[in-house]
Amino acid sequence: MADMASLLEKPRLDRDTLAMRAALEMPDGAVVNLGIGIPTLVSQYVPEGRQLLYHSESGVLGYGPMADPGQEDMDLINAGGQFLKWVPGMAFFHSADAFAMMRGGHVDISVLGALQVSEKGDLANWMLPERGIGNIGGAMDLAAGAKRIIVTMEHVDKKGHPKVVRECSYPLTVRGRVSLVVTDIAVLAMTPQGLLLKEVAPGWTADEVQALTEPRLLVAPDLHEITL
Amino acid sequence: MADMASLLEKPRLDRDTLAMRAALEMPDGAVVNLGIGIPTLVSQYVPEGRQLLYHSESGVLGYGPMADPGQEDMDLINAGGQFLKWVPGMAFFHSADAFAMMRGGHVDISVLGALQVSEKGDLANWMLPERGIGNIGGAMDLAAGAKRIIVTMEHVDKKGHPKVVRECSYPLTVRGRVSLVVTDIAVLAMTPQGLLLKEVAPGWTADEVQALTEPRLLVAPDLHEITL
Amino acid sequence: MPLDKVVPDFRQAVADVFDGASIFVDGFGGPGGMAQFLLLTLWERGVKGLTLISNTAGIGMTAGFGVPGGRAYIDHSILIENGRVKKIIASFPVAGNPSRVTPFERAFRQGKIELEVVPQGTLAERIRAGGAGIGAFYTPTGAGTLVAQGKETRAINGREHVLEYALTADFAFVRAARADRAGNLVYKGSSRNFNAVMATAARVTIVEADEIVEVGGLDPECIITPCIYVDRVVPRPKDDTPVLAETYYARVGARAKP
Amino acid sequence: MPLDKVVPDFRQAVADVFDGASIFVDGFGGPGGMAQFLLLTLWERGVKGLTLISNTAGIGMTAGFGVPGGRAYIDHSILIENGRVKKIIASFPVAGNPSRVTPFERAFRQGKIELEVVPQGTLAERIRAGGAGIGAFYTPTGAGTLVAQGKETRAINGREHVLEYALTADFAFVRAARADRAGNLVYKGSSRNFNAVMATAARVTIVEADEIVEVGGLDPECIITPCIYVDRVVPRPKDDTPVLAETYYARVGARAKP
Repeated sequence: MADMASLLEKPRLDRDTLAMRAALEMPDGAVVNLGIGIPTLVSQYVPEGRQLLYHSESGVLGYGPMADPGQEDMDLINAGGQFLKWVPGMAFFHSADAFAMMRGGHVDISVLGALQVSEKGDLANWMLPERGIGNIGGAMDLAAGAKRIIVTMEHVDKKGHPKVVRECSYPLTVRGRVSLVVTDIAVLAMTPQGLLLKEVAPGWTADEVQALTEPRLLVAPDLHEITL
Repeated sequence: MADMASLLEKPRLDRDTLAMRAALEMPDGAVVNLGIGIPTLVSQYVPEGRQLLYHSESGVLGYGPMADPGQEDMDLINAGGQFLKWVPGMAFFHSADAFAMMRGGHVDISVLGALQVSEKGDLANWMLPERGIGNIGGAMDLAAGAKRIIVTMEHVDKKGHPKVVRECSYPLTVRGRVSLVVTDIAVLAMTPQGLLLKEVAPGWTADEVQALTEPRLLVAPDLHEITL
Repeated sequence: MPLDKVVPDFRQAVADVFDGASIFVDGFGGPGGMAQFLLLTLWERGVKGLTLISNTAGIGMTAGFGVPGGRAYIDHSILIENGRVKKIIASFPVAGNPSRVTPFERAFRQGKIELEVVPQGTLAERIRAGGAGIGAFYTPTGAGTLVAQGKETRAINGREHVLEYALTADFAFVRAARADRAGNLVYKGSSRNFNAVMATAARVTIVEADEIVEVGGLDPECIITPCIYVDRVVPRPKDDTPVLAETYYARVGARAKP
Repeated sequence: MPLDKVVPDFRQAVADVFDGASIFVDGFGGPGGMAQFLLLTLWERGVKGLTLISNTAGIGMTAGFGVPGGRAYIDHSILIENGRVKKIIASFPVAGNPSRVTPFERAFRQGKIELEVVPQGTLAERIRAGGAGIGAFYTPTGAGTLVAQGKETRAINGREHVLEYALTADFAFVRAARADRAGNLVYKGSSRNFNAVMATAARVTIVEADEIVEVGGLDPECIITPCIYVDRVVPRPKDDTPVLAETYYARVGARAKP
């Protein structure tokens, strides 16, 4: 068993590399909603030649890059309050329609951050109990409605506690809908048998990932290092 | 008691005069939806100086007169399939929104035709049992949702049977929501005490109207002839 | 180019419509907003056992609803009178005038077709719910009437409401005034009606567009159906002779009069 | 001219907002789409005991959400920090960053204000239902989580759904990019969001419009909020100095710092 303290010091993927790995999951033509934080970075790393259609619960479909400095328009933001560029092919809609799209299953992939993910695919991402108040925002609708939920997050929290857990202790966002977890040390797929460790960050072993993970992981026969 | 056979021969208001009387009920600024048939005629007789906002469940608000011959556009119809004129200030919307407006109480007055109206304000207007099949169309939503329901109809059916009844024997459109009935011989208001006869067609008496009406009518102290 | 949804012809557009499929068909009643070329092509393909969900059960072809005098266009009737339709869900199934007996009414009286009559607003709302992932809803419409029979009810704010379930379909046949190549749509006037709702609630939404423009050719503030809902866009020919009723009658007359 | 809904000034527009009223307030989070002049005027009037229903509980003024660097606009916070608000219904009540403590969060921790947190889509849908006369609906969102506690649930198509009730308010404060004199509205970009939903569900809908045109000046195909939903339209001044946070702070600083 690996030594915890040294494991926590071991280099992990940075946020951009993590986003790059998540970006590989986006099939050509997919309708994608990117949550606040690491998920937002994903759009920067989508492999060339793949065209995605971006949905934002602020009421925008088909948006492109962020606005150039000095060109920010308060009337064109994404769900994180960042400014989007005016590009051809966008469509705007109100909030009831924006969420109808999610809940109705019209968004193919939702990429979300997480505080905890359980081995059953439960997700907790809206409230740190110690804060005692939290922002649900659009996370519950995305998590309930998108066809595929990908979580991107650091593998452990700031105190070194595993964020991949047997049971979420934080308030839930959704039950049983996460299908892939991309962290800074591993890629985990939800399977009927349990969480399957498919990839590890360069230099990491299955045992080391397991040491920072609460539930027992299945290890893929073709376990390999994350490549981009 | 008046003699039935002769009463049925007695002159009554024509459809246009009936529509004129109903038109007096439209307050300035009201949002109005006019059903197929006599109700549609109402818009032609709104007193000058009153501006109404017309709603059609075909997805049009703020429409004006019918299209001129030769100018008909299949993409601009009312709920009866008649062609509307393109006028400034219209707004278009889809069917879910068109009915949200009705059901949500945003239409002030719905004018509907009827097969039967009961003394409790029940309305039957979508199926003649002898036909065995009928068109509900938008009638149930209008009848359920508009703030005020005015019925315009002939006082008796083609066989001379009263259409103002104690209990509707035809399939219902809505229960207890009719507030005024304008017929070709009388104006009847729904009150907590029962149906109140307020006006009679020129030459008609309260007894004569009662003879062609199934439930017992209350007679207004200031009963008078319909004036336009 | 997965974000280009234009398919060149109607045959390809409806190639995967299968026996027993459910199809949303728009058209308030008349030809406006109705995807007649899709209907015609489906009739040519001979698919059967269909469930059609639509405001009417095809009244325009017989009763002349919403069409200026002298013209008549095909509608659902061409599928019904050829025995391709098992069931209709509609709010205005028959002609207003009982003397105008439509192919649907004839089939219904012969016991050859099922009918579910739904109030128009409840029909629109059930389809919207289907597209919006709402499982069911309580509406005051129809409370205390035939349409509430066998349904759950609940008093909300002192008023009786009826529980109605979401409605989805395998396909939607939508007619748009303009589409861009990605499938963003705008309609014209009252022809928007059920089209914009049905587009959201089908597994496969197929659009017959009077005009197709490049992406960016539609004002983003005015797009009524965002492309997220659209699977295929087919250009509708300018010449509507093939979908005139007289053309159809000439064709079936030459084969077997219904 | 009952179809002319323009009122000349903000004071007149909010004159009937009463103590204890519920108010829909738009603004996704930042200043875009937020009716700041209506909020400012309401603060000046001193009405209290309000319930605000909004996506956030006022985060933009403190946390700089959705505003280019260096600027800050007033928001709900000016009502909250002056004790005018009894309850907030919101989906994103506090700043994302816990170090940015908003007036709402401060009041909440002091037990001075009630909070109902609603998932954003459920909030939008409950308001839509309120405007559309739908009493309640079943949504899969929130099933099995805290937000479902104490609520009825039902399995629909094998999936757990939560029963959510319609939400209406006494007033809606809406910000439109353009209005015609009858109250037809269009918005700009992402600022449409809750505005177009809230406009439908209030007893009185008051619009702060960046521009007002004559009836007929808006494309009927592009009207997002038909005038049926609108009660009053007030022109928003071009100069937004009065609603900048710094102007407000200068004013309250001169009287009593919150």
